[in-house]
Amino acid sequence: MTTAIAFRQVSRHYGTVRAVDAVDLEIAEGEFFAMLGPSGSGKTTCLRLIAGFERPTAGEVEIFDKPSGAVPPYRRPVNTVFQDYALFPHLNVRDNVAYGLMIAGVARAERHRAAEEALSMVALPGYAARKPAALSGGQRQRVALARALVNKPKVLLLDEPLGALDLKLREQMQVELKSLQRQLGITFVFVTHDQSEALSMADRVAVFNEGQIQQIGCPQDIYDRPNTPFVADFVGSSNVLPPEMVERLTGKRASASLRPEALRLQADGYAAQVIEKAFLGAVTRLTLDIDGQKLAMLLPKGEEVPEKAATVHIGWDEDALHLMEQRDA
Amino acid sequence: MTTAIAFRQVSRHYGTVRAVDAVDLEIAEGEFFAMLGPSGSGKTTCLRLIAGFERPTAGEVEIFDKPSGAVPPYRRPVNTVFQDYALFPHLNVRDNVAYGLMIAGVARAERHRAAEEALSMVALPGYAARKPAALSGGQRQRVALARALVNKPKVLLLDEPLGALDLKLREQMQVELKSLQRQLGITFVFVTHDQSEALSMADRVAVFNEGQIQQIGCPQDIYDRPNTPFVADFVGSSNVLPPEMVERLTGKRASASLRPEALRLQADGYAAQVIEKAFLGAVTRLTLDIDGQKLAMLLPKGEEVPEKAATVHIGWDEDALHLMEQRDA
Amino acid sequence: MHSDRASLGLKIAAAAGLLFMHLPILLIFVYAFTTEDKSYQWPPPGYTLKWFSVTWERPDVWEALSLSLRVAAISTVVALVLGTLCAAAVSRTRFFGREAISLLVILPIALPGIITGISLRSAFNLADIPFSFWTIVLGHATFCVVVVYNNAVARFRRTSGSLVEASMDLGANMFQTFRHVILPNIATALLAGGMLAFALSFDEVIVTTFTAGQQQTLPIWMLEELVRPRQRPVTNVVAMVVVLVTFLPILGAYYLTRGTEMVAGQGK
Amino acid sequence: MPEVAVSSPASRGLSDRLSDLLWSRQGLLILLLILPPALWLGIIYLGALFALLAQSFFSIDPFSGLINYEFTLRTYGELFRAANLDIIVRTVLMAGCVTIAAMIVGFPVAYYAARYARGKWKALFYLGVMLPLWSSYLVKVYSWKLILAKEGILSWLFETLHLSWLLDAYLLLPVVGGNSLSVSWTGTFLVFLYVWLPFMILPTQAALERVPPSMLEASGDLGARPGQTFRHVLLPLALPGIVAGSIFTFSLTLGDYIIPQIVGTSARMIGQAVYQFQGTAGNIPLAAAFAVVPILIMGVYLYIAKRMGAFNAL
Amino acid sequence: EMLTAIGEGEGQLNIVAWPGYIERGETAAEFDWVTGFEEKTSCKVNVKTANTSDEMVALMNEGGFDLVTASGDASLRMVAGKRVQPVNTALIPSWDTLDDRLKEAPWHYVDGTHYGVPYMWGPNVLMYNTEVFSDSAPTSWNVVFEAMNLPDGQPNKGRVQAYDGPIHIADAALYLMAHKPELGITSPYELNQEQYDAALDLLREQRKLVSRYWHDAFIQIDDFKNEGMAASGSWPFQVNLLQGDNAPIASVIPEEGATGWADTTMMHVDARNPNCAYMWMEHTLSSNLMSDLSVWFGANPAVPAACSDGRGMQTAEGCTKNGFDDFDRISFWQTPVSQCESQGECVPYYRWVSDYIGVIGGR
Ligand SMILES: Nc1ncnc2c1ncn2[C@@H]1O[C@H](COP(=O)(O)OP(=O)(O)OP(=O)(O)O)[C@@H](O)[C@H]1O
Ligand SMILES: Nc1ncnc2c1ncn2[C@@H]1O[C@H](COP(=O)(O)OP(=O)(O)OP(=O)(O)O)[C@@H](O)[C@H]1O
Ligand SMILES: [Mg+2]
Ligand SMILES: [Mg+2]
Repeated sequence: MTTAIAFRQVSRHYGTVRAVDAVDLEIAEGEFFAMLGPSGSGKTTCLRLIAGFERPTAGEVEIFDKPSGAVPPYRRPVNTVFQDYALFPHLNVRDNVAYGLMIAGVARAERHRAAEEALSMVALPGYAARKPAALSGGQRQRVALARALVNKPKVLLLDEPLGALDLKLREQMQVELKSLQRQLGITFVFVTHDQSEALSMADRVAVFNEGQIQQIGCPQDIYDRPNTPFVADFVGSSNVLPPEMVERLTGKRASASLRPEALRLQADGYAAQVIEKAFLGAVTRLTLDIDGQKLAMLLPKGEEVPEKAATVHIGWDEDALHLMEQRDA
Repeated sequence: MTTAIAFRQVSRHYGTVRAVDAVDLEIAEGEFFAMLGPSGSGKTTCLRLIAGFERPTAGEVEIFDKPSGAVPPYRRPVNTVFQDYALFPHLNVRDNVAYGLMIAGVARAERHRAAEEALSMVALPGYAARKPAALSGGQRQRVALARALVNKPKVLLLDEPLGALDLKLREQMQVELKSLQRQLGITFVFVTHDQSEALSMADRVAVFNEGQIQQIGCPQDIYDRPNTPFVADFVGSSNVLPPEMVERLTGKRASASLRPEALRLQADGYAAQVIEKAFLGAVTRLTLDIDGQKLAMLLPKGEEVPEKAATVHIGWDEDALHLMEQRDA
Repeated sequence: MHSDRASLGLKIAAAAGLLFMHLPILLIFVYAFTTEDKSYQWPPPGYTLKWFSVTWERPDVWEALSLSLRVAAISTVVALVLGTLCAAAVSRTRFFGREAISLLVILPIALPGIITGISLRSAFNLADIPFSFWTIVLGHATFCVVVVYNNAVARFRRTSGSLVEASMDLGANMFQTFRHVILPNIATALLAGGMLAFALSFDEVIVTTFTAGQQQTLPIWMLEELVRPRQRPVTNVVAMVVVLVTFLPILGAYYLTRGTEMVAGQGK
Repeated sequence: MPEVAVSSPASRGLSDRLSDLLWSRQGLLILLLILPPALWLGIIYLGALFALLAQSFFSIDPFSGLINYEFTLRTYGELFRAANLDIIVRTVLMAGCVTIAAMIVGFPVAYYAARYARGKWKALFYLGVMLPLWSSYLVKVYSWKLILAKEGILSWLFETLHLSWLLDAYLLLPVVGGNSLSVSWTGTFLVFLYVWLPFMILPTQAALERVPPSMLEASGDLGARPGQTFRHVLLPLALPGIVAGSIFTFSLTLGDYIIPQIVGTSARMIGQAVYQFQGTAGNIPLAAAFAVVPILIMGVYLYIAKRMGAFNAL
Repeated sequence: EMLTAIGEGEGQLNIVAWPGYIERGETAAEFDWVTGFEEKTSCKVNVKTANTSDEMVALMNEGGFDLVTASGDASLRMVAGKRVQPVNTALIPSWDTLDDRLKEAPWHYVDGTHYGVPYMWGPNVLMYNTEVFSDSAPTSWNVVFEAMNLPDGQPNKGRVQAYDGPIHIADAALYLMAHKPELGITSPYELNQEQYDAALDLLREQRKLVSRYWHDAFIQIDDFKNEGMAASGSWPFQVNLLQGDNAPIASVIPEEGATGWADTTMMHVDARNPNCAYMWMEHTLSSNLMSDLSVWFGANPAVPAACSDGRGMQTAEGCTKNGFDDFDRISFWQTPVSQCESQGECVPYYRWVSDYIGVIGGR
């Protein structure tokens, strides 16, 4: 397995701001890799380091095992789908898509054909003559995608490409992106702050916080076995139990994560008070108070929903309680 | 029960665009009312009609049973939390919040006190002296809320107030808004395109499409008993079965909705092929093909996840299949 | 790419451009100190400070300066009012003739000044209006409107319309909204526009020649003075003092407008 | 909770009532807003312009110099005399050259200021462009006369550098050369360029600042070398600003009569012709007819500029 | 309408004048003939200078002035255009002291009516750089009309100037009168088409020599200092100023003779300050003005006594030097008209205007 992208102790500091801090990372060729993290955690900066818009202040970014230090962006086998799309407003959709080919010197007819093809790949045939201003957000996003894809890059970088879309369109695009990636076999590096997006699409996920990677792993691992309270909390809003409480329950002194959906009503369980409930469609979310500790619980559809302020009894499977190493979040 | 807001056959057309089209609507005093719909469906226009920034081209908007035709915005007992917050950039947080009181001629000391109070209500004490530019998105949103609340309006209009926040913050604000509304007893009219937000927060929901209301009802009704395929599809991405298929299954010829979470693996069920699967954390979403019809299915955590391309057998409870009146979506 | 360094060629070209713009100004400064007063001789035969006191004591300088200041001040005020009104109307609505209005505003500066000047002069003649302070102001305000308009319209476009709505929503009527929201938000744009308008008016010769009659604004005085020199360095002293005196306001306006650009930009 | 009635009949202030009126009649509001500027520009300015143009259809009594108020096209006939056509062609050529040169000289300054200068440097560039704008036009022009004169600073400089032969060789060139720079077309051109340069830089810089950096990154990302990015992305996006600047440089050159009078070959330009016919010759009809020329030229220019979206970048 | 008695002064007086004509000691303290007048009459004098006759006519057409010092090429136009009013000579006590050669000169005396008071006259001299001509004065206008090497061995191309006004065509005609008698020119202001074309041809040749036409006296002074000019038609005024600055400059009236100007103070039909205007006209004749101005400007007074009676700085030799005795060698500026005396049909002035612009433009 070839390594497409590797970070070797890469840092990017702006003055005292450590946007990216001593990151080690390997992304395999053909992988769908997601970078997940809250706003300002350094995800975009990582992408920009790969694309070559920024240079590391320390460490080395390798692209296909070659140090990339002195390689300018226009000579990297990497294309980017920008967060704000960055479509050229003065060119129509076709010329936007064909831009990279024009730069590469491809003949007009040839590159128009390739552009049409890319456009139909993203389900936008017939939009070729429009200017970007006349497109909706979702359409622009797809043009940006086509513009990157048409160059057949070895690595495609996507910076929160679905951030501006509404849920419905987002889900649809998620499916499309995923199947496109499989079909083309291109390495995708995908930045998002939406955990469900990262989990559902990626082969592997890196969770960022404050310029550092908290955990890298497959979605299941990240979700079920978070390394740190930060990951537990950020990915899927797990309940994080404080060490004191865990000590009482298990005897071991460590933080632990407990998924809201792992909780269930259980007559012989711990007593808890319902302080809030919210109907979410497929499930109802209860906020419980158990000895002063707030816990979220998801009640599947079909179960009877307790009244507010009622006392319920809850329990969970032994192995649902996941102990974490102690680390600052 | 007093009617706070009523739309009587209200239309707002822009040239040939029917932004709002013959809408009838009643919102009770003290209600938490959500307007849900895709982009461009006329939600914002409805709010603006209530606030008085737009005038109906036909029909009448009544506010507390009085026609509002000639009443300018500044004389309506209604305040708005804008989608982009619309904080005054030249005023600090305190003066932003106290703006309405200043206009009303409240003395300086008095209005500063009220502003501080409102700020602590939205958990932002100590931010009074900052300019809006120095706040994060979530903080701005809360200032906008405080600015509206401090005037003690009878009706508070909120236009996608949580749209720009990330998931974590959004969930937190949902809970806060909801409890604030209860506490103050103000009528909330809340616009969103996020169905889970509408369902979890509102007493009643109106689903908009192309300027018209498709369905009004409590969240459970909307979710479980959608009137139209549009509602079924838009609210919670229900599977919509075409009339032919429903006829085969039940004998009746009508579209029907079938919730993804209502599907379950069942050895004697219908055979279906897995064409896509996505790990969503708490559940795994399968996309199935059953006789050429795509169905989404949510597999709860714990069940074994079938491989891609495997054949599975599925079934559902009789009453999960909800027949709908035929109407264009 | 903005973090990249500029190429050497660009740096040289930019520096050369700036230098080109400033060497002649330095020359003006140098000649304010020359001892030779009949003609300019390079290099100056000697240096003296006496022209500053000479200038100080010349009543015609003060008269011209005062006229220019008054004309520029009044023209700027008129331009501020008209330009703001126009920008407000154009940016708020799509009404019939909107295009025509924005063209009309641009016209006085897009057409050569001599045409504005001659038109106004012949119109004054036809209408039997004698030349006066006000005829100068009339001409100046006409071409100053566009500067204010451009600044204001850009700011209006950036200040989201929802601010006005928010204000009305919070109970402020139209006038209160203007006073408390619109004005503070466009103030710096108006300041910048006003400064440019003032500068434009203060240095105008071409239109003024036609609308001034017998009065001398500072530039007209300079023209007269340069062509028929009595004490040539005096004009240089005046020019230099004007540059130096305006240095701080320009810098101030720059920092003012720059700071608020960011604040105004937050309205997305 | 203060009880706010939906429509309170309570007595309100005048401003409140006026505000209500304006709110309920948005058309009235717009009318009130637009009326003063429309009156000023529409009546005073356009009125004056038309009054002038109308005079181009009169003629002048050749002996007494008084205007003969009868409709005639004779004045236009005169406009098309070869000598006058020369003036027009000469001026338009000069305006075109000055505009193009201003683009070339001004662009690097604007580009550097917009893209690279930060903090103090940015302020410096701003001052660097604004100060020349604020220093007296006339004094600047005169200082150029000193620079360009035969016994002026430039000659002195060339002489000090032992390069006089270079200057002399240049002055021997036809058209652009002459007895000295200050009586040559080169001199006129240089002074025009100098005086109008800030008017090109300011809008160009503003337009460049509006180009989002991500556009340039996107282009580089798609394989374009910096030069290609400049050609295919930056230039087209900054074009409205450049065109806006060119409106100034072109129009200002077209109408100026002071510079060619002080520095140049004595051959007339449009501004001088208008000035001379109007002022010294008192031939207002011919001056008016001459004035039509720049109006037409600028009309076409503005039309093109508008199509390129330059008005928003002024 | 003509004033019959002089009343109280109106307090001010607006005059359009040639540059250098009305001095109040600003340029040189000793040359002041305004302050005394203002003190005596309380009429404050405002001067608007005009650089060409055309400009004067235009200013007077526009109005707002009381008096103008009009040259012969402007005066008749203003009379014909009814811009100026007849003058009651009886109200000017010093009228009789006027030079007889000027009293009824055709440029202000029309159909038996006086339209002004003669002011000052002088030749358009040939000014030259004494270093270039090594102190041997040029004898002919050919140094500015024909390509040649000047005594310093350098060509005259680029080193000569010509007047930037259509009236300069007359200078060319005057030159032709001497050098191409076959054209039959009798007056340089009355040219038929053929004569006119010949003059224009000469001027087109001259265009190749002239790098810049002079238009403003002070700019010409600058040019002689900074641009290395060798010769040009000029006014004694510039000569005096340049000599005052110790520049190597001298002037001469060449063998062909010279054009010249004879100016008249004329009064606007709508003069708002007629009393002050009459007082000024008397002042021009009776005060130090004529004498000092003739020194200052290098011109000749309209009152011969001013040359010698010591009322100002002028002396008899000074007048002689200024060409007081050359009156007959000077062709005074007149406005060319189509019905001319010497021949049936002449090219009128408005053609001169546009054609001269063409010549300067290289056509
Ligand atoms: N050019 C810069 N100068 C200074 N600080 C910067 C710069 N670019 C980024 N930063 C800082 O680096 C940190 C990481 O920024 P980055 O854009 O990588 O975050 P992100 O994870 O992409 O966030 P988001 O989800 O909001 O896009 C932030 O604190 C940011 O303020
Ligand atoms: N001023 C206007 N002129 C013309 N059309 C308008 C105007 N305002 C709104 N519309 C149109 O009216 C329709 C409804 O707009 P509205 O803003 O109410 O949608 P929305 O439901 O709020 O959408 P979103 O979720 O995107 O905010 C859209 O098609 C919009 O383009
Ligand atoms: Mg980012
Ligand atoms: Mg909306």
